[in-house]
Amino acid sequence: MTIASKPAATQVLNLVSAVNQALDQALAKDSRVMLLGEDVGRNGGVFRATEGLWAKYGERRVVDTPLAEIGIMGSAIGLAVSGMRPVAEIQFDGFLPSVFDQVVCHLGRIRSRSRGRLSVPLVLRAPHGGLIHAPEHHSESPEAYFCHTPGIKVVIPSTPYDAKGLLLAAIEDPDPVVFFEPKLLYRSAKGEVPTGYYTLEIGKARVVKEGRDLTLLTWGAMTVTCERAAERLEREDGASIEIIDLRTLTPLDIDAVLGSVEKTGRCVIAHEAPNTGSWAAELSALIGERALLKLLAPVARVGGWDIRMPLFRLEPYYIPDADRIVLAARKTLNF
Amino acid sequence: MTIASKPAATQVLNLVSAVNQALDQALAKDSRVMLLGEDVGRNGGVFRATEGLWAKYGERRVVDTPLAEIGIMGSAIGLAVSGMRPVAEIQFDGFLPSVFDQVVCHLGRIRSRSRGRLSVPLVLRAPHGGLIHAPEHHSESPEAYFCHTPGIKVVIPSTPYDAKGLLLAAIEDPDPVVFFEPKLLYRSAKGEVPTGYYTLEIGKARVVKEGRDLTLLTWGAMTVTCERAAERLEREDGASIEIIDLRTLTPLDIDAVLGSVEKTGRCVIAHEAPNTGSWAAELSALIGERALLKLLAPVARVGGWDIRMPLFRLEPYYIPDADRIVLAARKTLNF
Amino acid sequence: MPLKTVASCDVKRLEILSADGRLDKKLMPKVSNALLLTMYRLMFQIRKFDERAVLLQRSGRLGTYPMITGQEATQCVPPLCLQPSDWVVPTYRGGGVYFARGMSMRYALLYWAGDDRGTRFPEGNNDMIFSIPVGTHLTQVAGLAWGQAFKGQGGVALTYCGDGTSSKGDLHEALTFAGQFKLPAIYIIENNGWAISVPRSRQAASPTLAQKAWGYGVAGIQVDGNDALAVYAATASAVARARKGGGPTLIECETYRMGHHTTADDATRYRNEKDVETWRRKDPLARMRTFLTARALWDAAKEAALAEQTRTWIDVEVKAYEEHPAPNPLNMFADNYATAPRALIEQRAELEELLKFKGGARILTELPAAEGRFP
Amino acid sequence: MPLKTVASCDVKRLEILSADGRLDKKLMPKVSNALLLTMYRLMFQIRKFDERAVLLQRSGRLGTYPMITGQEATQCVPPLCLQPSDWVVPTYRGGGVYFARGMSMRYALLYWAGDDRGTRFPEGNNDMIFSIPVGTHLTQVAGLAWGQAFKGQGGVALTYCGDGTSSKGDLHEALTFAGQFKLPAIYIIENNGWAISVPRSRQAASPTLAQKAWGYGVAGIQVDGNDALAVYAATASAVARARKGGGPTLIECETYRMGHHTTADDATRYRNEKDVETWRRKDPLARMRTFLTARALWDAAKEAALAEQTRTWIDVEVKAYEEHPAPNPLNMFADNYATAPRALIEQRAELEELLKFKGGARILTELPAAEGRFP
Ligand SMILES: Cc1ncc(C[n+]2csc(CCOP(=O)(O)OP(=O)(O)O)c2C)c(N)n1
Ligand SMILES: Cc1ncc(C[n+]2csc(CCOP(=O)(O)OP(=O)(O)O)c2C)c(N)n1
Ligand SMILES: [Mg+2]
Ligand SMILES: [Mg+2]
Repeated sequence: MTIASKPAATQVLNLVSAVNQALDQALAKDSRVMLLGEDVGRNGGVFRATEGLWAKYGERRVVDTPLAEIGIMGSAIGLAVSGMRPVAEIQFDGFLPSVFDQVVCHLGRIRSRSRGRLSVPLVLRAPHGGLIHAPEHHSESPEAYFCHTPGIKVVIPSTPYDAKGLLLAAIEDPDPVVFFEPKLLYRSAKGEVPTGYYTLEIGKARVVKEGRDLTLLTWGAMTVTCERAAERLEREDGASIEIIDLRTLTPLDIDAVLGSVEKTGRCVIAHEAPNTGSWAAELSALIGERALLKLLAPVARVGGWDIRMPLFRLEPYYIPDADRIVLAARKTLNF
Repeated sequence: MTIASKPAATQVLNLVSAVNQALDQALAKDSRVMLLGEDVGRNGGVFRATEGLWAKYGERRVVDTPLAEIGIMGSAIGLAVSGMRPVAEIQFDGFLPSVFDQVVCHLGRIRSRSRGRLSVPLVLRAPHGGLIHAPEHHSESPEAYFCHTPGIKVVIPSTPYDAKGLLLAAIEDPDPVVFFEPKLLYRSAKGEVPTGYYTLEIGKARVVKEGRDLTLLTWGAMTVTCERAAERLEREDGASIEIIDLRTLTPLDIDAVLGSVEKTGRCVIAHEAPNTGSWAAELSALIGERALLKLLAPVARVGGWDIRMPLFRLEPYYIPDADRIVLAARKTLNF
Repeated sequence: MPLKTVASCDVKRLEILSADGRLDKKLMPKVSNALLLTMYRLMFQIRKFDERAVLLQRSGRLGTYPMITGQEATQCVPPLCLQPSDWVVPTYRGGGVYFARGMSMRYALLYWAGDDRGTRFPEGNNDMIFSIPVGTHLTQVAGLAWGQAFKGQGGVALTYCGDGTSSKGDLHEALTFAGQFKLPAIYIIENNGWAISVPRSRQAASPTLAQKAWGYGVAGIQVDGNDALAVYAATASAVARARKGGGPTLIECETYRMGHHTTADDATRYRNEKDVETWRRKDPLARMRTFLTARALWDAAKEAALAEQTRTWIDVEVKAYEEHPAPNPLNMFADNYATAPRALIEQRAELEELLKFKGGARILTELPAAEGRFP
Repeated sequence: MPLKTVASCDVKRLEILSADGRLDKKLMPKVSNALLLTMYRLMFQIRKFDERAVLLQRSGRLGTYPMITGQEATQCVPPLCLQPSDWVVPTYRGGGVYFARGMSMRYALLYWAGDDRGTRFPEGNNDMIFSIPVGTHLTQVAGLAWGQAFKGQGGVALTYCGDGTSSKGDLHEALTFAGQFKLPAIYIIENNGWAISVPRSRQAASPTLAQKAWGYGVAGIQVDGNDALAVYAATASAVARARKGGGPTLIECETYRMGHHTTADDATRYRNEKDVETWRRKDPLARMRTFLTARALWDAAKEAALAEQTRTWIDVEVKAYEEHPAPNPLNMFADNYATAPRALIEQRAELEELLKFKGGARILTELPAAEGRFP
């Protein structure tokens, strides 16, 4: 793990508090930083990610916007081009499609289109993933749409420590960063977090645990599911499992991916999105292209089904659980 | 090739005329069919795909809409739900992102969300791909975004015969079909087309030519580029090349793909989109999952670079040409 | 011709029954006593239902639920101007709309319990489920209305959106289409003062939302949304005009969200209890009761009987809701396409395999039969 | 309080210099003679440039090109109300806007020849390239204006969109933000009567587009867009108000697209030559010339001199444009990120390999040096 400067003092935070602290410290450090989105101000965000910041930094810098996502995204782009460092929030993953037009046509293109004269140093924050018993469109994992779009970076932490360090790095980044926050982990993921300001390098995967027999490649809340699956595989199957949490989806840490898969020869990719055309497809393709001769079994993908996600009562059967990962891993181990 | 009914009489048409004839015959056959879009009426479409239809069927059924893509897409969905068979045109591929919200949140979900009570039998037509010397956003290949979205079908013909038969099938289809028309081929692709009404089965690939040593897997205008590359590989390298034109991207004709690759053991996938996260990634992943032991070399992908496409003077260096395919095929043949 | 006026607009506001139950007789629409009583009954019942739903959620027997209280007139009355074959698309807060359309409320509960089987409307009704991404249905409703125009039988489409949602570009494109093609569409903006924590004043900086209509050549009016008679009069005349080919109407119903945004929200974080008090005095039910009582259509005994009948009805609905067995997970694969493609057949088999892995081979026979069409 | 008016609006139209060159003295803005002459010169030169660009395209020396003719006043005048540090974003038809901002027109030609090196504006200017997906810049301009507000130095952002584009939801969300946050933004709707083949009447069914402003609490006005003085007066007052924190303005400039949509279009397929004739009599240059001549600021000799000077200028620009060598294909990899990620380094190397495959090892040294920052 790369740490620009890791201060000594730490405290135990959950993921949403780590996000909150990152935003707080960014606002304190850089007067160009501002937050905008629906309910991010007085209400502190529907997940409380921006709690307290409106009172602390005022409504000029922590802005409750009208309910208009193109307005949020487009004006954030304009603000960034004009020299600010906006952090825009889209309230739920499922409402991101309304900003695709700005994302696909502009977000990652303005630097190149202007031949380097203009840039768009903004962060687009959005919760990610399912299993919080919320209505349709509140459990989506739309990362593949963003990863296919040139000119942007896509980050998704799964620990409080990574969340804070990567969010501060994203805000410092001279290019647009889409920052997904696994909402299942907002309160359940807890960990030691340095109290001071620090950044983690974007583009570096994290080895969650080392292993010899099979690589579980994953990101977001599925990291925790993979840990559960790995435990069981080690206990019941005596297999040694390596888990890689990508943390950054683009630019991809290809060295970490290939390093692990070349070592284990077996790989299962676990994620929440509809599997067809997902980011797992790209990973599988890359591994096939670059490590074919090291593969002892086909790279397996465990993802959501290629259907509309059912309402939340059946969500646990849509989003892969540890059982599904165990099943896929066993097939891969026994290939 | 599956033909519901192939009448004897044929004529030589180019691809845009085949599209025009399909629309004409659909309007004549089924009073629920209507066309809507920008400039599709009096002007006959900017590519002349709807030429003559406004005069023939009147402005109630061939509708020039306001310049508002969400309006076009959303009202087409409403029309389809209410029993019509709308064929909506988005004038260029590059303007499709503005309808992603409707596509991702609704188009493929309404049938399932309503538990089969409502359906959305519409066709979304859009030109596809590059190399026509047009401005930015006029040369895009956004199929990956659609293929990752459940509940819809994605079709892209590369011959006039396929264009007419598949478009008529799309209009008859009880589910939403995104119908891409390779704009480079609108006038350059010519071929025999039955004069009468016929449909081709959606979901079936076409073997453009058979071969033993390597499979070129492709779709859209790149099919023609692959033909050129294959010719050269056969001439200069003495290799026997098979070309598969997918024609339908989802649902995928997996049998055709695996059948060919299992035979040749070598595969190059050629397409125009930014390569990372493209539909080629899914194809490569599927081949790796299901035919690993038959592979004699890694599956190679030849696609656009992961950058904003440059303005048209440099487009030929962005979109793969026969040279790039030849290079990749040689590496694959010599692996 | 120097600086001249080229277009002018007055936006009107309609109020018929004042907060204290006084009637503006000149504006009173033609409504039978029976219909007046229906309005009151629907509003009464949906309020009680709303209260029970919140209790269910608070005791862990229901998922997150969006409260209706305060908005009963805006929700229950417009459907009374419609035929079953007219299209209706409310918002997620529109339980009162569905109820007035005849929905069996056990299904509303089932829906908010995260069960797809809750998406179920009366046979023969053209009801559509709301869109969770707010506003995305607005252009679809233009299409539904357009479909009605094609049928040529005088059908209309009526829909709602919130004050917050009125800021979405979707409304702009929907009204552009509706105005341009003179579609038989009625757009009701259910202005309840809030979009979660964001007040109405944080949306468009215009004094009314109704005035937006002018920009599209669409008829627009503001209505006291807590006044059932005004809501009725405005909707009925909009529907009548639409049926005759007179085109669309935008109706801003000014009402108030008396509760939290949903059970997951805490409105005390962002709003003043005093404002809520002000609006409590404008209650749509109270004024209707006063009015009906003055007309001798209502009395305490009738109120008590209705309360009793409502309790029983709610008990029945809650029981029916809770008696639904857990859905078969395989249901999710039904009805994604008219005919499921090969990939879904494979994936459904994979889910079967998973179910067996979890619950043993017998699990598939123990689950309720899978519902829906597959493949 | 029954049916009462709760909001009212009059939309004004501003005309100062009539089609036959007569002036409404009361409305004449304060403009120096020098500035009047600048307006005329800019309009004259851009028209000649436009004519040459079409000729270049017709002879295969330029790509598809969107014609400006008829819209010179709407395009060339508003920039004269601005500072270089104010943001300006025209449409793809906005060559006259860029020209009035000081753009070297060889780059405009280069751009329409499909060369990214044509995206080049004067150093120090806050000009942004138009958005090809029409309307998608409108919310961005709200952000640019917001950025100006943060800087607090009285800067503004000015942008254009077409009459067709006014139907896009983007305008709705942009004006909602601009009105809500009182942003120093000026939105000009360049209503030239057509969106390719679709007439203005096929967009919003409202008599004016200016009246949309009212729905957002934004100031709105319609202007004779062929009247340079009216365009100037309206823009100057909007800019002055914005600089003082008075918020945004929507200006509808009614003008006419005299040519085809672009060189790829054939307007005779869908419109009547008579309508074009009507508008020819409202030409923005002719009336300005009449006016200047009446004021003794202009005469035939000056006109001839300007024509000569313009010819020379265009020749120089065309020559400079055509002397650009073919760009190095490797340019496309520059400036996609501040620092190119590994994947782009690999891909650029692949493109180098391809170039060598095509042209031999020497090709890379024969190409002009790659431009831009990489990695
Ligand atoms: C496009 C979109 N953005 C954000 C949300 C999250 N959200 C749900 S309800 C709501 C407020 C809606 O306010 P309003 O339109 O006034 O309706 P109300 O809740 O008051 O009935 C928001 C922001 C959403 N559902 N859809
Ligand atoms: C979002 C989008 N849809 C469609 C197009 C294709 N298109 C290019 S110009 C144009 C007409 C624009 O009309 P208007 O806004 O009036 O501008 P004008 O060309 O008259 O200057 C259309 C439909 C586009 N560029 N962007
Ligand atoms: Mg509201
Ligand atoms: Mg126009």
